[in-house]
Amino acid sequence: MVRGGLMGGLDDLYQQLILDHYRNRRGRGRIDGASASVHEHNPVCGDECYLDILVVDGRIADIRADGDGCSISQAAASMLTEVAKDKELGEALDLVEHFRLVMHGDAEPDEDILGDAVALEGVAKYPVRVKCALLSWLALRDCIADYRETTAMGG
Amino acid sequence: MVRGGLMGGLDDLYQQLILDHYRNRRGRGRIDGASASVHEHNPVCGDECYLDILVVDGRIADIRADGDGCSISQAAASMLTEVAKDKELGEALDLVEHFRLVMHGDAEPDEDILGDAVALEGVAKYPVRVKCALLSWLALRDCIADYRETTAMGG
Amino acid sequence: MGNSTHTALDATALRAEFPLLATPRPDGGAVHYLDSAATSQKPQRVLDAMDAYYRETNANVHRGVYEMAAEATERFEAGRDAVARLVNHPREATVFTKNATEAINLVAWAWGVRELREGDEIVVSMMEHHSNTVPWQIVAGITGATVRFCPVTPGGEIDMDALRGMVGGRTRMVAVVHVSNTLGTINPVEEIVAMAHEAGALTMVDATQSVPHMPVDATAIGSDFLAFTGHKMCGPTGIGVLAAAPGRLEAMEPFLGGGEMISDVTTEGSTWNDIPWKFEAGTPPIAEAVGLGEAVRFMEEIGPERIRAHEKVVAQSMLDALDEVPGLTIYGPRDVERRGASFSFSLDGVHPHDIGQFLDSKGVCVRAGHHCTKPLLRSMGVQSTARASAYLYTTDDDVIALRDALVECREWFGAA
Amino acid sequence: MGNSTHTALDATALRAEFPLLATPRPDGGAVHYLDSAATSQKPQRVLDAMDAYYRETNANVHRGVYEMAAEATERFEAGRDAVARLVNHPREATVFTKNATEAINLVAWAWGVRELREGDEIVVSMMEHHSNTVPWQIVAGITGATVRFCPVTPGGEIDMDALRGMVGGRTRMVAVVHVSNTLGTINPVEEIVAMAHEAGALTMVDATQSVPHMPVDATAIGSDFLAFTGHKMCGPTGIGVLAAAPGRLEAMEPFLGGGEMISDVTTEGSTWNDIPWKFEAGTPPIAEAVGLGEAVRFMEEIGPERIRAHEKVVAQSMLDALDEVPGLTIYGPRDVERRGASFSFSLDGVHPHDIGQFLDSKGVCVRAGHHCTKPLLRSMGVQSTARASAYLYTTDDDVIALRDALVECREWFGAA
Ligand SMILES: Cc1ncc(COP(=O)(O)O)c(C=O)c1O
Ligand SMILES: Cc1ncc(COP(=O)(O)O)c(C=O)c1O
Repeated sequence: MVRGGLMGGLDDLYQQLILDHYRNRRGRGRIDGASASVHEHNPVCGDECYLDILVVDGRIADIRADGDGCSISQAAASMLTEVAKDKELGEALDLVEHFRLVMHGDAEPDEDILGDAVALEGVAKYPVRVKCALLSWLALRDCIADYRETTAMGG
Repeated sequence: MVRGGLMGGLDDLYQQLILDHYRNRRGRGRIDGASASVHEHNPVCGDECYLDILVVDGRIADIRADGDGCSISQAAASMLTEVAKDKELGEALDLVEHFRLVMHGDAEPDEDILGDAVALEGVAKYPVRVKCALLSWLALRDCIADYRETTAMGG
Repeated sequence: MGNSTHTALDATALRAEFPLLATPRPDGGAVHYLDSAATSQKPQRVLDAMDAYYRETNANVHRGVYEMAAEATERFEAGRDAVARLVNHPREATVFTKNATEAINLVAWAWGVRELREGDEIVVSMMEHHSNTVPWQIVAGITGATVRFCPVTPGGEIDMDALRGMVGGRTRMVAVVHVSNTLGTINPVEEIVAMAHEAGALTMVDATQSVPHMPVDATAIGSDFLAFTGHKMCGPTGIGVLAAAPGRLEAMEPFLGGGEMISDVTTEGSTWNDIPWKFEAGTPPIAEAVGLGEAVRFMEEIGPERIRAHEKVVAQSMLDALDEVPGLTIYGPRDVERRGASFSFSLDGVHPHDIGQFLDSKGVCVRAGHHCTKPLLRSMGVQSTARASAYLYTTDDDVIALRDALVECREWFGAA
Repeated sequence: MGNSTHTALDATALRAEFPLLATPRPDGGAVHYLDSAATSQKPQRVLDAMDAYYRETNANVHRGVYEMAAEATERFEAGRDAVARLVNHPREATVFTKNATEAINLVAWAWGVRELREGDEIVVSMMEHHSNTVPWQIVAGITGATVRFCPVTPGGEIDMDALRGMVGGRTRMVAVVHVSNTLGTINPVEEIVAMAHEAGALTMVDATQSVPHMPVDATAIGSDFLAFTGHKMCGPTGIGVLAAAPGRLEAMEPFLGGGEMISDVTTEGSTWNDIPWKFEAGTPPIAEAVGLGEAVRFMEEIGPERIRAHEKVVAQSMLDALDEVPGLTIYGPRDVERRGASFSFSLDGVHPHDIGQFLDSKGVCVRAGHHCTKPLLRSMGVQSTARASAYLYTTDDDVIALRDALVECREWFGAA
């Protein structure tokens, strides 16, 4: 559609759940002695994301995200920390991949998998904002890859 | 005018006098022991012009042009050798300048000055062909400049 | 439309000539396009001129003897005449590129790669667009030269004392923006050019944000190189301009090689065409030059002074309107004599992306991000800003819509 | 219009879609446009697509959060998808430039200036367009490398034995044209690419004259770089394409620096965006990409195989017709399987300029000159030729008009 402004209206993009996560961020901060950490940024707006995970017995025992960004990126990070916590690393990667496909319009969102992050569904229609939503999620993917590489090398 | 093909018809550009000079070139060839010589080319079509002058007592005692080219460039060279012969160098430069102005549409052609070359008037309407008509004439200008420079240096 | 500088420009009437602005949004509201610093809208006559070129006389230029090719060449070169006239510059030293960025890179590569040495310095300001920063960094990387950044004052102006301290015997190039796309600041480019020339350095003025908005006299500025872009001045995408000192251009070895820019090509080597064509390799942006020529005629009919006068009025309205929005911080000068009509701002508690998105739902188009000035934003301690930028078609309506939407936005995101 | 390769293309019907061809000349005659090797005519739908872009959703791409900017980005990137699909190439390795010439220069400068050393050799064929010769000469001049020219046989083909003798351990780049704009020759580029790769050299295929006229599979050709241009394939001026091997593009340092191509810019240095954007500095040719995308869809609906089949028929008609003109010499291959539909020729006793001018008076547009292939013409011992070149809209009418005008021309200039 051309020149219609926000397609489904503001409420479609900014669902209440999103604004709620934005105003009350869960899982914010850093982890002392994290198993792996990454720092990513969105070249479009300069937004940054620090992501730390603590891995215990192959599970994400703790996960925290820090950095500034727009409501979408902050809410996405907040939702991620909730839904990824306690997942096995493989499960977490599947989760990220599912979310990525949803954001690119290549999969229907599954609430059982995504939890609150299902509310981000409307973002898929806004290509520029997709990067915001994905920033922390792809950071988790990179973080797990880093972790696996380090532990593989370490022994 | 757009897409009209030749504006005044072929005859306007290719006057009989032009075709006559083209088919029967005057002053063609080189001069042994020329006072000055230049070699110019038209980058658009690759046409070349060799121009030689023999200067005696400040006058162009002989002038010859060689090289291949289209009817316009050949006729222009042929006409040039006729009209420039026996001219004083300063006069010859004035002649070239008048022809140049005519070709660029900046002066009305004066038959007393140009001789047969007045028939080239119609070329002014064809920017690409102006270069063809000017090739040998500007060569004469450069030739005279070279001559003056060499004689000034030589003594 | 008269050309008197006494009558103010009637922006509301002008909008009728811009199809995108004249067409209401599906919900019936007007389009409040406040992103002209990114790209301007195009008047119908510019689109018509390009269309007519393609429909009537489309042919490759410079080499054709047939009438249509000669006519194409004439329309193309008339575009150059228009652009050269607008900035009071010799036409033969007015080179068409694909955008302002290529114009700057042309100099960085053609001159810089061949001339710069280790120890040489290129001075740029901290408020340069990436297009006037990164080419110099790249060429410095190849040659071993150094790029130095002159700081910007808290008021958003080039720190002239610092600049005087930086420009010296090692300086080979001083590259500055005429009007900042992020802050709106108008820089004293004549003074900077004189300072650089005194030190024996060359100068590049990025006039991308000045030429569309005010009278710019390239000869009076006197820089070695001056760059701008077609799509920000009512013209099409795909064309930019490098206005160079003629002698400088004659002396420079070419940049891109190919058709059109040669005099002769042999297996032993090649010789070059006259300027400006020596720097225009390959088929040029023909329809684009035709369109840009028409854009210039449009600007000339209005008059660059009147455009500037109008934008000063709009800038003052913007300042007043933005001041009414609680929690809003404007970056850059507040004096409309020292700035253009581009305003970057922050809104407490609302991220620029969210501002941009919310405003869009109200029909207000603004940009959110770093505006290709990351070093500047970092030096100001922000990651991104929202930016509203005006042009000759901007009305009070647009300014009021912006203000109202910003007030609502703040409430909506719960920042109030 | 069907896409079956069984039905021949109906060029007469297609002409109706090209406004310039559909409008008769003032004297009532048809326009016999036989200069498509210089630039093609444009179907109305391509002009409409660009117009719609400017009227509906003109905004700068990639950075805008507002809807119109997102839509602009989508239409722009859809142009890239179309182009990539046409030549069967990954979209992320399909870079937009301003023309084919810039695409080749991009590689010459970005790769060549950084990688070439004294003693290194670049091998080109003698039939290259200046755009695939001069960039290499320029970069050789900067780096001390050498450009070697592979001869062309009297039949107008690359001398493959000579090429095998030239490509060896010192060869860093082999640059060849797919279809010659002057001779029409189709070169065995797959074989040449394989030969170069075996020697460890990179390859540049200039596909400017093949992509518009026949199916071209960049992946099957397998060259490191392949260049072509929009305005010769029913698209607008101001846009070209570099289709590169993705890994090659990833590994290469950038060329033009500026907006869009960066990931981060700091005063200490910069990092680069992902491909293809890493090589697209500044505002890209947005409307032009939209127009080129539409041109590709137009070509796809007809089908590149059918275009090629049609041009083979036209080429045979051209050969037959030109053979009927006394004193006419055709350059290049006579077998339509080995050539495209561009014909260079000489007419005894009439200079190409005069041919071009005379033919124009009969409504026949041909080119006269060196066609940006001076080394080739010099090697053939001629200074210039006339050239008639066909495209998908060329009809038998055009060919007959050409023949008749040539016969008359010869008489008129008294060469008969
Ligand atoms: C074979 C060939 N290569 C390259 C080019 C250059 O194309 P452009 O002028 O669009 O850069 C041309 C056309 O002029 C050509 O025919
Ligand atoms: C100050 C300034 N310089 C340079 C540019 C680059 O212009 P373009 O993208 O047309 O090359 C821009 C616009 O983006 C700009 O605002």
